[in-house]
Amino acid sequence: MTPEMFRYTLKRLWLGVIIVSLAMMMLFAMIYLIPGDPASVALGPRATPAMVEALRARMGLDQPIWMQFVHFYGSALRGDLGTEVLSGRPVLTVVMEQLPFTLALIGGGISWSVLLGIPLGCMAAVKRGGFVDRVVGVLSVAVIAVPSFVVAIYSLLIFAVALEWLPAIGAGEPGNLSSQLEHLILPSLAVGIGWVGYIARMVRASMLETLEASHIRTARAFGLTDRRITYSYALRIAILPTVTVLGIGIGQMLSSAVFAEIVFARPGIGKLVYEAISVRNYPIVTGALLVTTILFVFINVLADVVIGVLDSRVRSSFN
Amino acid sequence: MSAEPLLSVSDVRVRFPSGSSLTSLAGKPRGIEAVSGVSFTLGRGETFALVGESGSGKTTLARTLNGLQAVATGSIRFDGQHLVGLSEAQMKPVRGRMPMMFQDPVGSLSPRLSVRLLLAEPFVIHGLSKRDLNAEVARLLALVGLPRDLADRYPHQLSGGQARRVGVARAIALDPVLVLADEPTAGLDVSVQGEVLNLLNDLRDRMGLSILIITHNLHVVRQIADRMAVMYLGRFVEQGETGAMFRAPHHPYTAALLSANPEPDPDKIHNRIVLPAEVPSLVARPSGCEFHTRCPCAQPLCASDVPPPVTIGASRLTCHFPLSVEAPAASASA
Amino acid sequence: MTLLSVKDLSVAFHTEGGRLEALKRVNLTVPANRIVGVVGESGCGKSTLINAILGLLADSGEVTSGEILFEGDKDLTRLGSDQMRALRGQKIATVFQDPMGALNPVLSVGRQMRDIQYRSGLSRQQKNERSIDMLRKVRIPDPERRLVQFPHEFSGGMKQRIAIAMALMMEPALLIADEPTTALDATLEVATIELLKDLQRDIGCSVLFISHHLGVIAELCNEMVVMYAGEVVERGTTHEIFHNARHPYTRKLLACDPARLSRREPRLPTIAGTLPDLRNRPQGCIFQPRCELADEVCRMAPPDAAFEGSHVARCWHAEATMAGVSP
Amino acid sequence: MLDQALTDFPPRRRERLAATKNALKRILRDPLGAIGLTLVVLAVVSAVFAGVLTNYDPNRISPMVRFAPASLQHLLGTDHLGRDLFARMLFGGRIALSVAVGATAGSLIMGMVLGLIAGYGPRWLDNILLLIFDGAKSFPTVMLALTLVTLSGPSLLAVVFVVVLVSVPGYARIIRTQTLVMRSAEHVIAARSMGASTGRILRVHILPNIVGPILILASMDVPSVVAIEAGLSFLGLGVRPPTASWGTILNDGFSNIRDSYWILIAGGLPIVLTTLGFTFLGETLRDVFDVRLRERS
Repeated sequence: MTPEMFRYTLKRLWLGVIIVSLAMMMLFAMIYLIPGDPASVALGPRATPAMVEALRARMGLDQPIWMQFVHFYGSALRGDLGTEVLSGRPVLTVVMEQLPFTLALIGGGISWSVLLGIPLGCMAAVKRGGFVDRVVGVLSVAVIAVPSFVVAIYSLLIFAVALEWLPAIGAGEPGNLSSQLEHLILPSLAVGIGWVGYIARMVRASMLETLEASHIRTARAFGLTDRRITYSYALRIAILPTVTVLGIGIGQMLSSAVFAEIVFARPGIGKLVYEAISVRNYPIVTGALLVTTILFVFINVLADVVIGVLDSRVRSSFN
Repeated sequence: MSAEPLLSVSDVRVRFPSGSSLTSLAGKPRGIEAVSGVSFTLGRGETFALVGESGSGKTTLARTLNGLQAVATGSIRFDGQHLVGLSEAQMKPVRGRMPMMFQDPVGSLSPRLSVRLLLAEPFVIHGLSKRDLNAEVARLLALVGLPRDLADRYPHQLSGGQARRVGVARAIALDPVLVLADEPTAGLDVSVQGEVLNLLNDLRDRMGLSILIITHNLHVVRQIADRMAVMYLGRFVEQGETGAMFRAPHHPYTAALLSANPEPDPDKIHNRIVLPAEVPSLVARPSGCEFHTRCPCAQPLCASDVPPPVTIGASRLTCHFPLSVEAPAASASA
Repeated sequence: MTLLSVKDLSVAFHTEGGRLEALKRVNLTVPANRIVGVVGESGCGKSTLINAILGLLADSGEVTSGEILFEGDKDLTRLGSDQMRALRGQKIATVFQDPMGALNPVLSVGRQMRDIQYRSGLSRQQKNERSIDMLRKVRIPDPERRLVQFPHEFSGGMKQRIAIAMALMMEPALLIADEPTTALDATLEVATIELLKDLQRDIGCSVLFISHHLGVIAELCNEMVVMYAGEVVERGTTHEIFHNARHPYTRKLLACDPARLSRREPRLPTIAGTLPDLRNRPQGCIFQPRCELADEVCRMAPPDAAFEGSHVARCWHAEATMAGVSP
Repeated sequence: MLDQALTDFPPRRRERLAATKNALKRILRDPLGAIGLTLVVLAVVSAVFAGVLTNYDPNRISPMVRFAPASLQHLLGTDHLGRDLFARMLFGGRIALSVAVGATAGSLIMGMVLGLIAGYGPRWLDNILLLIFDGAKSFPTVMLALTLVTLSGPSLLAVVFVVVLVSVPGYARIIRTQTLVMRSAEHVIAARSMGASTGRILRVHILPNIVGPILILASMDVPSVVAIEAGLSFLGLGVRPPTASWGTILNDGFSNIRDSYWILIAGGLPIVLTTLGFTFLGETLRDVFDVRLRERS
């Protein structure tokens, strides 16, 4: 790693830390501002005022706001996101148990979108106006438009319930990889299919733009082969926006994953939170939000670092 | 020409902040000096040209005069009024009398406004919309020699020359006394360039305008400017009367610029002063005479001491070893 | 010996507004070891001419007639894309106008210089050495270190010199330079011209130099071609054209250049009228709507009138202009 | 002052009309545009005239006709409570579209104000706003929505609030970038040099040049708002039952997935058609109006 790259990475990480703190501040402000008291939410409508008061004191809600914030921030920094109301287990442990399932689901979604999206986009751009281009053009718009949970429900209906090709619920037997993969196909497709379209379009558009650039004309004028021009001169630039967008995409796939987990009854953060909501297990909900937010921010940092490796202009223009 | 010059600029400096926002928050006003101690005067009805390589601070200086760029130190006096430190509101009437013309003929016109609205804009901005704007627009179009039906076109429907004329018309809408013309012929073909320059000359003769023109085309300077200044790294290295400077440049940089001007005559024998290396960065200005890194006549003294101002004839310059009248570069001028 | 000869070349584009004749019956020759300038105002077809020679016309463009003979026997308009590609970079190299965009921004300069030597069969090490030699030739200081840097780390003038180094690396027979100095400051412009002159002498290639700057053409070129609205209106040696222009457009163009005025003039000369619409060319002589000498005969297509040497002007009144007022 | 200028030069109405007609023609020429426009019109009309198009009360329970398949009586069949699904679908469209329009318009206006401030205001304010945008955008949308709805209790207002919260930073950032580009564009500097006030510069010289693309972008965001509303309602966190929403219909269908697939169709089909319609239309609008794309052809 060059010193320049190191400095850039460090700066980008630092910015990530600032953003996470800011997000925590906002989260805290929202909790505080929203009408509805966490303690009474947690206890439900039939709680007596005395019970609410007791829980408020236990959660520290009777302290002044700045104290609450310092407490909230300080314990989050120590990895203490509170304890689950029912079982008394630490929230972080509970969330972390579920995280791998969600990550696997998102990983599946990314694999679909990258493995299908990039080649399709390239093919469409290179043979502009051809058959592939037109089919990819319409299909990609269509899959972007339809919400992922609708895709999830319908794919469950068609492939699992009606045709019975693939399992409907669960994450597969523990330790049995092929069973787990089988269970992953439908949910990850539901999570990733919109992104297949999105990435295909994006690669196509930025590829077309890059192919018009004057340095590509220079490369042509030097007699480089079309293959080399397309794949090592143009795609290298055209891929850059895709990397950034994938970073953001992971955040949106996280949203889709929540639905996919609920629809396919898969373990994971989404299902955890959904179940927590129904029993008003409020620390789990905020804890999961915090963990996923941090995850999302640092994935974006990672995406930016990757961009920095691929494109030296970004490194030197940062700041 | 009245006793007091129309515009007098004295020791003006303009700084751009640089570095990250964090360091500027830390209270360290680092920055680069884009215009560095410039002084000159401009008389009524006079045309003054600024020349220099890109990045020498010409455009920044013009924008500063117009109040688009804050002055760090120095004073600007225009038509008996001090301009430094004026608020936007106080500056507004001044801007009506000292309009600017911009480099990009089409790009300097707001893309969603028709020519009619573009030409009416100066009146609307200056609270004169009670006038018969249609008549004003027609008058301006006639003044710059454009057909009336052009009023309903949009900038992207104009040719470069037409857009430039609209720019000129906008500049002279409020009967100004001084026009700041930043590269008014950039990007225009030579045949159109002549039209625009003739138009500016006409207006000067008819309306008694003063013109400050920025250009890198020295032949244009020779044709229309009365006096000129050569800028290098934000400073005036030499200023004087145009004819005299072309005949006998005294600063080696002026001489080099004049000689670096290919002439359309294949039989011409060039006595060229080729400048080595590239223009130094404003962040790391050279010591002493800032031109010494590229100067063909540099001596040890030039690297250590800042040259004092010198006056030779009508020219003022900053150089330790000014060229004599019989400089080799003199042959480069026609 | 003639290296390149363009004969009666016409190129048309299909646009929304109809067929646009961008080049019409263009004739020009580039002799071996000579520098030929192409001069003209915007819209005169200079870029189309280059793209036609390089076989890089846009999809909507088409050569409708004529031929482009290279090295005597190869007609570039008829070569297949593979044969054409074999020539590009090897026999015909190009330097484009925009130094900022000419190099790939995400690849190091060294990588790009190695890539264009892919047909040489040299080792990576040898390719790098050649690149360093070329960079030194175009006066890039410290070329060994510079090789691993990226384009954005160079100034505009340096980038243009790198582009020239790349173009000349394979010692092409023909260098096409498309306004390579237009985006540069005057001091850099003359330095680049001097450099081009030196390198041309060293390598012994021919150069087709496109510019709208008459001074640069006068200084650099042995022969020149004047284009107007897609036609070559006049061609000959630089000397003949600057001193003895036959075509009214050429004479007007020369007169317009303020550099040609020895005195300060109250009014600068201009050319009245505007460029014709190339979708709807005027009948006969292309310059006739703007020409003061135009008469009935100009409504018919003018001949290419030949004069001493290689001097040709496409005008009915070329003889008369000669007798007329001097520029 | 602009208004004054405009009254002095009334824009020729006939020309505007002709331009609109021309644009419409160009949208319809593209098959995708024609499909998109048809679907959008269909969605809007069916939501507005829901009461006219069906005689059924969407919430009336008829235990006698539970799980009835599609028939002339019940165009889309009935659900587990015997409610007419066609009626529920039509009334669900009202919820979906009003949330979509309301939330999008709200986010657009807020995003525009914040973006203009960030782009044209002082640099320190820009830096602070940028950090806030980044902070707000760093929450995964659905997780944030779940948290907020948990705290405030399920309601339509909460859904709108979530949508505004997650989409404002996006709009604001785009407007900021465009404003920054415009700010240093020569025509804006020219306007400043003439003495134009900041308000006039923003109104006359900047906003008109960025508002078009942003509106198109917003029309392409309508599908995701529809998705958020339907999604939260599906989870029982948006519209409270028994109110009909496409999401609650889907939920009813999902609970009875092995008994009757038609409930899923009544809930899913309108979502698919509406989102496709808006996306196709937005795409075509962009192709028709994006000056950059047009210049290239």
